[in-house]
Amino acid sequence: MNELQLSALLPFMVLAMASIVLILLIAFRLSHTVIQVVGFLMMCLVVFATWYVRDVLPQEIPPLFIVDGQAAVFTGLIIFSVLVIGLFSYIYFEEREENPKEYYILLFLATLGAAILTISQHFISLFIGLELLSVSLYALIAYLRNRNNAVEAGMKYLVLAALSSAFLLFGMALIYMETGSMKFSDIAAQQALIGSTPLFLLGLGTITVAIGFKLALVPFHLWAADVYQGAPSPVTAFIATISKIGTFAMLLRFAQSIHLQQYPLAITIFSVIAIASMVTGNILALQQRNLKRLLAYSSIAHFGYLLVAFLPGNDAGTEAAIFYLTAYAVTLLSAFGVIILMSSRQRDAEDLHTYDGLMWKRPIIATILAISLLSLAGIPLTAGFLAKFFVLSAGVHQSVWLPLIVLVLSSVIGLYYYLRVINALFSTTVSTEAIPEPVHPFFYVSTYVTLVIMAGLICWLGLFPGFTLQGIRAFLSLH
Amino acid sequence: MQQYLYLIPLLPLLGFLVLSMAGKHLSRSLIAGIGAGSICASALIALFISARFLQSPPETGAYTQVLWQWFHTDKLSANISLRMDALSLVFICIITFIGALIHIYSIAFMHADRDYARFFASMNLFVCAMLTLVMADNLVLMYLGWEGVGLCSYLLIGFWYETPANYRAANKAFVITRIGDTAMIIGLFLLFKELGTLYIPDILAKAPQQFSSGAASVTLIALLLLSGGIGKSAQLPLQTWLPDAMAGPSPVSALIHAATMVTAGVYLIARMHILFELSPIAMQVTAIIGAVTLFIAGCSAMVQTDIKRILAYSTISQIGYMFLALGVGAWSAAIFHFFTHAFFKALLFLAAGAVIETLHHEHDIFKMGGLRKKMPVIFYTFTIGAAALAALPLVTAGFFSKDQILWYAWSANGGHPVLWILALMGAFITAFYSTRLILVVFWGDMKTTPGHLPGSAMTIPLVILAFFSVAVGWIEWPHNILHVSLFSGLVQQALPATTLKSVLPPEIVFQFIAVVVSLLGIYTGYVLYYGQSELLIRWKQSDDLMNIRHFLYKGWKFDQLYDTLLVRPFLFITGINKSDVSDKLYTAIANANLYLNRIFSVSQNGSLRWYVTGVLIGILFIITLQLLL
Amino acid sequence: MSLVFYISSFIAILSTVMVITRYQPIHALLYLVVSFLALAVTFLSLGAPFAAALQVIVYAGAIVVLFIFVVMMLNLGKQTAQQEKEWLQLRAWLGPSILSLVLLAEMAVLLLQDVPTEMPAVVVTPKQVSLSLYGEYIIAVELIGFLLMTGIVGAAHIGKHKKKSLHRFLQTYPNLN
Amino acid sequence: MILIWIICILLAGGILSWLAAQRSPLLAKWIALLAVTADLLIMCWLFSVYKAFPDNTSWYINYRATWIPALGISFHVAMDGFSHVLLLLTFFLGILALLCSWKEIKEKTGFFFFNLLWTLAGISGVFVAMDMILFYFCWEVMLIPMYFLIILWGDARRRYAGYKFFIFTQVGSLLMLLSILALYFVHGDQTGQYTYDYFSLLHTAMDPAIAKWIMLGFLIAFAIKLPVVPFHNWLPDAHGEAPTAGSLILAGLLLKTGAYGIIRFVLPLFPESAVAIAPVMILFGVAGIIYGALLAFSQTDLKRLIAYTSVSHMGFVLVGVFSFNNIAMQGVVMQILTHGLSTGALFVMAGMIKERLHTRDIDRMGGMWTAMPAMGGIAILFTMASAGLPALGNFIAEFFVLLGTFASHPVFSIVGSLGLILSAIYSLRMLQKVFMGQQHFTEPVKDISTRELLIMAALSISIVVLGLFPQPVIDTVQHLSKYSSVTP
Amino acid sequence: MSTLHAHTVLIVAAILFVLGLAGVLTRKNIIFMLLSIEIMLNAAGLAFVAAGSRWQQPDGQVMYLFILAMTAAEVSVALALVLQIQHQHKTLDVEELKELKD
Repeated sequence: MNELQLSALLPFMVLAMASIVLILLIAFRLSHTVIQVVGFLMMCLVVFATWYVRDVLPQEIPPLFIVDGQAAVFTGLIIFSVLVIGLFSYIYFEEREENPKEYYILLFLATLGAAILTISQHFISLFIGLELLSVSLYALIAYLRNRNNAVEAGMKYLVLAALSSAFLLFGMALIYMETGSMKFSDIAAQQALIGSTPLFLLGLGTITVAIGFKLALVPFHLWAADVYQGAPSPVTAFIATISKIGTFAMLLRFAQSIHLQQYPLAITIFSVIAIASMVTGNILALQQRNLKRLLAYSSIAHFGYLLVAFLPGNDAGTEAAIFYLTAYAVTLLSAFGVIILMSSRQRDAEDLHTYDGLMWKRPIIATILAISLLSLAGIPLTAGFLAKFFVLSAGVHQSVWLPLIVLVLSSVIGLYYYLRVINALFSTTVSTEAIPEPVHPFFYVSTYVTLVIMAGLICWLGLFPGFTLQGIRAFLSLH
Repeated sequence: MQQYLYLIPLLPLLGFLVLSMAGKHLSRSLIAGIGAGSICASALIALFISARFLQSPPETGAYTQVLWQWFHTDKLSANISLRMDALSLVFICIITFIGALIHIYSIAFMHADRDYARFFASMNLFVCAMLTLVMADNLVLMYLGWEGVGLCSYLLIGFWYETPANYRAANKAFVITRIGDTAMIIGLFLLFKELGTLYIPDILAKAPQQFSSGAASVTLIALLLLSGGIGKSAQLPLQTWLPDAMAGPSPVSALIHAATMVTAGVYLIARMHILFELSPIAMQVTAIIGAVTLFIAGCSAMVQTDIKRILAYSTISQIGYMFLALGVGAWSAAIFHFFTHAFFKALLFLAAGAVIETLHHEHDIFKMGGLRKKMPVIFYTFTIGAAALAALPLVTAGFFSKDQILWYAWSANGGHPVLWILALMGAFITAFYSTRLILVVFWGDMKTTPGHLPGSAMTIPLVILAFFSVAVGWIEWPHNILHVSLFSGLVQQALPATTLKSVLPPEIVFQFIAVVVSLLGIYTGYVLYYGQSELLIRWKQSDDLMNIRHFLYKGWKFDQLYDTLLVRPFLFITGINKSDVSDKLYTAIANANLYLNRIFSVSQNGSLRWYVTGVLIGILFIITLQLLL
Repeated sequence: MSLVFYISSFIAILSTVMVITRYQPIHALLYLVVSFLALAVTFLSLGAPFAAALQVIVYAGAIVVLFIFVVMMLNLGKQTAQQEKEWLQLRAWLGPSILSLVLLAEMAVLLLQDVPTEMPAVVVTPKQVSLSLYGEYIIAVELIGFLLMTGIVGAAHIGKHKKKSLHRFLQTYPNLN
Repeated sequence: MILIWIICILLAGGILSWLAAQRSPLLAKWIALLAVTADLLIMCWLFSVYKAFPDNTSWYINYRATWIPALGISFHVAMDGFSHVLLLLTFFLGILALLCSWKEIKEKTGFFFFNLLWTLAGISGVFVAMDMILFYFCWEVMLIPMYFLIILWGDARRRYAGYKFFIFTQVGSLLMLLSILALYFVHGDQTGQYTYDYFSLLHTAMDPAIAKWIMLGFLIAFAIKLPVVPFHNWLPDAHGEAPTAGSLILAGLLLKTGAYGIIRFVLPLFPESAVAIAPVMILFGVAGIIYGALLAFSQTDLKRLIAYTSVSHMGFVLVGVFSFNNIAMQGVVMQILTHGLSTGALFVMAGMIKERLHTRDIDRMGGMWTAMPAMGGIAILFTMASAGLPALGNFIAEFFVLLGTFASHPVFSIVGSLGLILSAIYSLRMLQKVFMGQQHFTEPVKDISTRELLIMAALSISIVVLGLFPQPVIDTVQHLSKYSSVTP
Repeated sequence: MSTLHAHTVLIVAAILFVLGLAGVLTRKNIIFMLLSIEIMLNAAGLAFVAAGSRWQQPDGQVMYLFILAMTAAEVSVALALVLQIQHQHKTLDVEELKELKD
């Protein structure tokens, strides 16, 4: 392994380092604040590393990894999200958990897993990344183990995740058995020779289960709402953004390298899943009064939309998907940021009543939430609209009409519940619930500022996506 | 002089604007001044201009004045421009002159009323609109006036809007006339489609080249225009609004529902005479409608007890005469009857109004009586009016005009014996109920004690009108008696002369019969209603006679007919669809979604084993799909 | 060689059936050990001695022992068995098992569609394994280290019980530990 | 450039007045009023400029800036006579909306005016946007503030109305978005130049089958906005529940964007398909005229009644547009303007009455004429206007439409003119129920104040002027004939 | 039964896999569910080993090793959770873990 390859892996090493460093810090009994700050710095370091190594891209580290532009984009996205989540975590855990430190280790390990997923081009690395992600998520979800349902949520996630990874492994084994290799490119080559055998397709099918589970696509979505609700809000944000981004990156690379879209079966399966997810997600959310569950359902629907961009399997689709994920991450993180700010020591601010008339109590926070909801609903001037717009255009260009029509109609259904939340925000009956006092002024303020920035980002993406788009294209050209 | 043409409609308009804007800040006398003054002024101007017109008729046959271009897009264009030819001249004079008299009369008549300003404002607006109608040089502008008078009649019928009967009558009048108007405007569309213009002289010029006589399209146009006229002039089958329209103040009935507006239909047909002449069918229809209407309305008039309703029905029947005349092609006769009728019917209404006022708003003639001594002026003027209505030979204007129509009903080219007979029966009936009216109201013994008598402001117009209702007849004599034809001479500048059948019995016979019939009618009335006639009492016993009477009293039950045919179904339909049926569909969709939501959220039951089952189902689905494909 | 495979895999399947049908956790675990050992033999028959060894050591050894440890610690004895007995009625397991059988059938159909390929009777020696393990897959090994670390940290954190700010369940039973 | 300023003035004014409201609500009102008035003045000035302009067919303001070049999205605004007239209407009604909510809005004043101005901004954006995506943006931007206007300051069932309004319009918008994209790709694949620019897309040759579907996307969006029966159900609720200013904007402007869209986009972009579908649309239009009128007659809620009358009137627009006749097209433009004025006036009046009687149920009104004579007079004027009385603008509109339609589809035109009768029936019913008869209510009501009189006077004068001097408008939009000249 | 075919092994693996799945589905005691999952993972491992030996590559066993490690990690966390559940809910019945639902 030459030093170019090594340097290409630099960001990931730093990421891995982060967790080690934190363990050491904990060993030296340093305070939450320190750990938070150090973690933050480490993440910044990762960003710098990514920036630093951008020239050596694309770089393949056979057989496991390939670090190319796409990977870089996804990793960047993941790191960005984890930065924000880490920031949010402070005030959240500071007031809830006597021992919030391991949290950061697990957080970074999970991030590492997700990052590995983005660069893996081999079943082994894929599997390890996924498991790194899942195993740390088991712990993260149940992290506030004494809170009502954390453990329940953790257990549910664990059983289902283990189950799905069993499916994943079985599928991989079948494909390996068929093609004699676990590296995507070789698999593709072998496929070209022997053609798509039932065994291979069966393998694909079973792998789909695992992917579907991680992306919470119908019919593997049932866990989503419960876990979202039970997990601590930052972790929920993590599941909603990073784990899904990583998984999707993996799916994307897998699909690209074995040309998944060439199999009509795959197309059919994914179209059906997409349609089912869009409809089910939106309909499930209709009368949901718990904000976290509502976001879970909406995320089910959103990944249905995302699959519509995935279906064409062309560059436009990839571009659209990446932009979509960016917009989605920004939006969702700001939404969860608001939830975290509003949460009290006893319980998360998940009941819709907590937000009644927030606009007249805390206009800024309410505006941020409103903006992110509008963005989720895909209303212009927000990132969400352009994201949906790109997805639609990708779909229209390949004229996959049925999913498109379903997308449109179901997102209209979706409007209803976003509007319900917005109505609550603007309702004239102001909720009596007291908003928790800021525990740690500095981090409170920084969280607040971050939120404002995020909201600004949403609008910026929604108005001038040009820059982002250029960036994405520039990176994608590196492969 | 013709450059002042625009003043004629403008002055009333100004009057309206001032009164409606500043009405509540003005003193009553000032309001009266403005209201009546504006009309009188425009009457004077009208007189001057028409005098000039009569001295030196313009070689085009009309004064025209273009005020401004209303609209103009590719072929369609219309100006706000006024045109006065002989026909309009007659109408203008009547409208302004009688209008002025009635305004003066109303100064006193309405004096006690709360909404003095509103009354005069509406009246002025009406005069303005009516003048626009008759002075318009294109059909769009005419339609403007046409609808304008409709609006004013609505406002004035419902003038005392607090009593339901009044505003119902107003609505009825507006809607029914609107039906006619819509037919008319469709006629306009068709006309434009065929001729590509709505400028009246052009139409009259182009029509003969464009249409062959009796062509379907021209017939259709003519009929549509006719139905417009029918609506406004309360002819069959749209006549039912006029009797109810008597809910308005008496001056209104006099001006709008007797003298001027209701004759707009006559004007329209006369104005469009060429189109009608091109379609014999339309002519016949007009004639038949006229004849039937005059008979039916006359019959109803015989049995009414409300003094104003009697007059209303008689108005319908007199306009029936005019339509008859138009239908048989006796243009000038029709216009002449309009001319005379305007005077004596206005007179009758005003007088009736005076009577009603004096008897504390008593409308039932059988509660009146014996007023001969009490109010001599009213009595004499009223009698003159009634005589004119009954066409008392030689001394009244009504005789001359009606006699012409009777003669032409047989003799004119479109004439027919049946029409003549109907007209003759109408004449008899008219004479009869006029007599009945006079006798019941002014003879016999007094049943209601009169209040204070009307002052000179009210009586003077009556006297003037009375004079005219006698005098105007003499400008047009039957040519076999005395060769005076000032009126037809004038009118025939605008309208063609009547063509007669080739072989005819001598005219004198018809005149004789007409005279006899009307005298007979008067006599019958005298027999039945002078004192207590046992014949009448005996009739009152027999049921079927009373049924017939009731049938006629109800105006041949037309209202009931329309109620069952149109009004009730309409109310039913709107009633059942009050909350928009199509809304159901969308609520259904919404509910379906909520229902689905309930079903789906059952799947979120929190049971881990169920979630695993979900995964299993998923993989099963995938593999099954693979097996199938 | 194949005979060994068939026998061992038969035993494995049999004992697995026993595992999922036992009421007593401990019995189930013992059957699990059996099944794992049988699988180890299967691995041998497939020419994977290294995997066989690991199977015995780690699976049958460490992991199952971990389970037994927990079972003992929570002394899941009678009442668990009782509860399972009550639970495992026909209606409880029939549906799921039918679904699973359908899945198995479909899988079998797909697997048998394939052209049968010989399994070469060659042994992949531990040497080869370790070479590739520490050659191309070295990074993977390191990552696995992180994975295990995750497990440890997670388990350590979640395993802890904190005394202060008692959970509401605990508050209802103050006499517990 | 100036067009962008016009929009920016509104946006900035909105924000300013929101901020100012913290200090003093009155200030906020004045700021808002100032902003809109400024725009109106600019527009009037432009109108004089425009009159001097040699030929009225061209786009005499046409500004283009790059926005998202990567996607061929540009910030392209342009104005021709049609847009100009509509902008004039927008700002005129905007001012009136401000005035009539002067007293009505008591709490959250700043936010109210913010929303009002942003709605106006969105609407004016719609009228000038010449880039499909920009158009779509504005199309959506005008919805959200309007939604807030409804759900915050509306009546009892405002939530329901809000949802209905928003969701209905969104269905259309998203379908339109699909169509825009399809058009974009069709055009791009042909010419290789991928752009959303209106003028480039105009020259897209399409296979009729595709064109039909793409057009349907646009058409549905605009049909829902117009609204066309059976997509009209959002309208009565939204109009009924919205605050007076909201109803005024909704009826006066938002509906017009639908008509504008059809004329500006559907006809030019898909001439053949539009011709192909014309009979159906005319049928819908006529159905709307009759259906709306029938429903209007049966309503007892004053504002719903008026709302249904606009359903009926918008039917004329649809008929006129799709009869492909120049006269009818002029009529449509007139209808757009005059309906905005007359119905707007009726809504304002309903609002005034509601302020006084605190009810919208016409069965609980009556005899208002005695209490407020001036109002009565004005009411008669505007009911007559909506009944299509000549000398008032609406007559010109309906006359043109029906006359123009008669040439091509006489039967539809005749059925449509039944609408004249029905309109008379429901208008009179409304007048009678509200103003005639005995007074039911006890509390003393005072006649309209100077401010209200000002609003009504402005509306009355303009409706009469439009009725007697429509020629300027007709000249201004003469060039639309080139869209309607394609004869079926 | 002289030679051994690939799909025979795979079928054995599939049988074990499905048995595990059935276990997860039918049992309500969390411990049993975990056991069943172990069985499934093990089945997958079997498939890998078989594949590896089919192609005479070490990769199969390598993967098996990794699966083993992952299982260990997972089981440790799982059992920690089991302890917590036992402490909080006083039972390991999954049917009792139903507080999170619509």
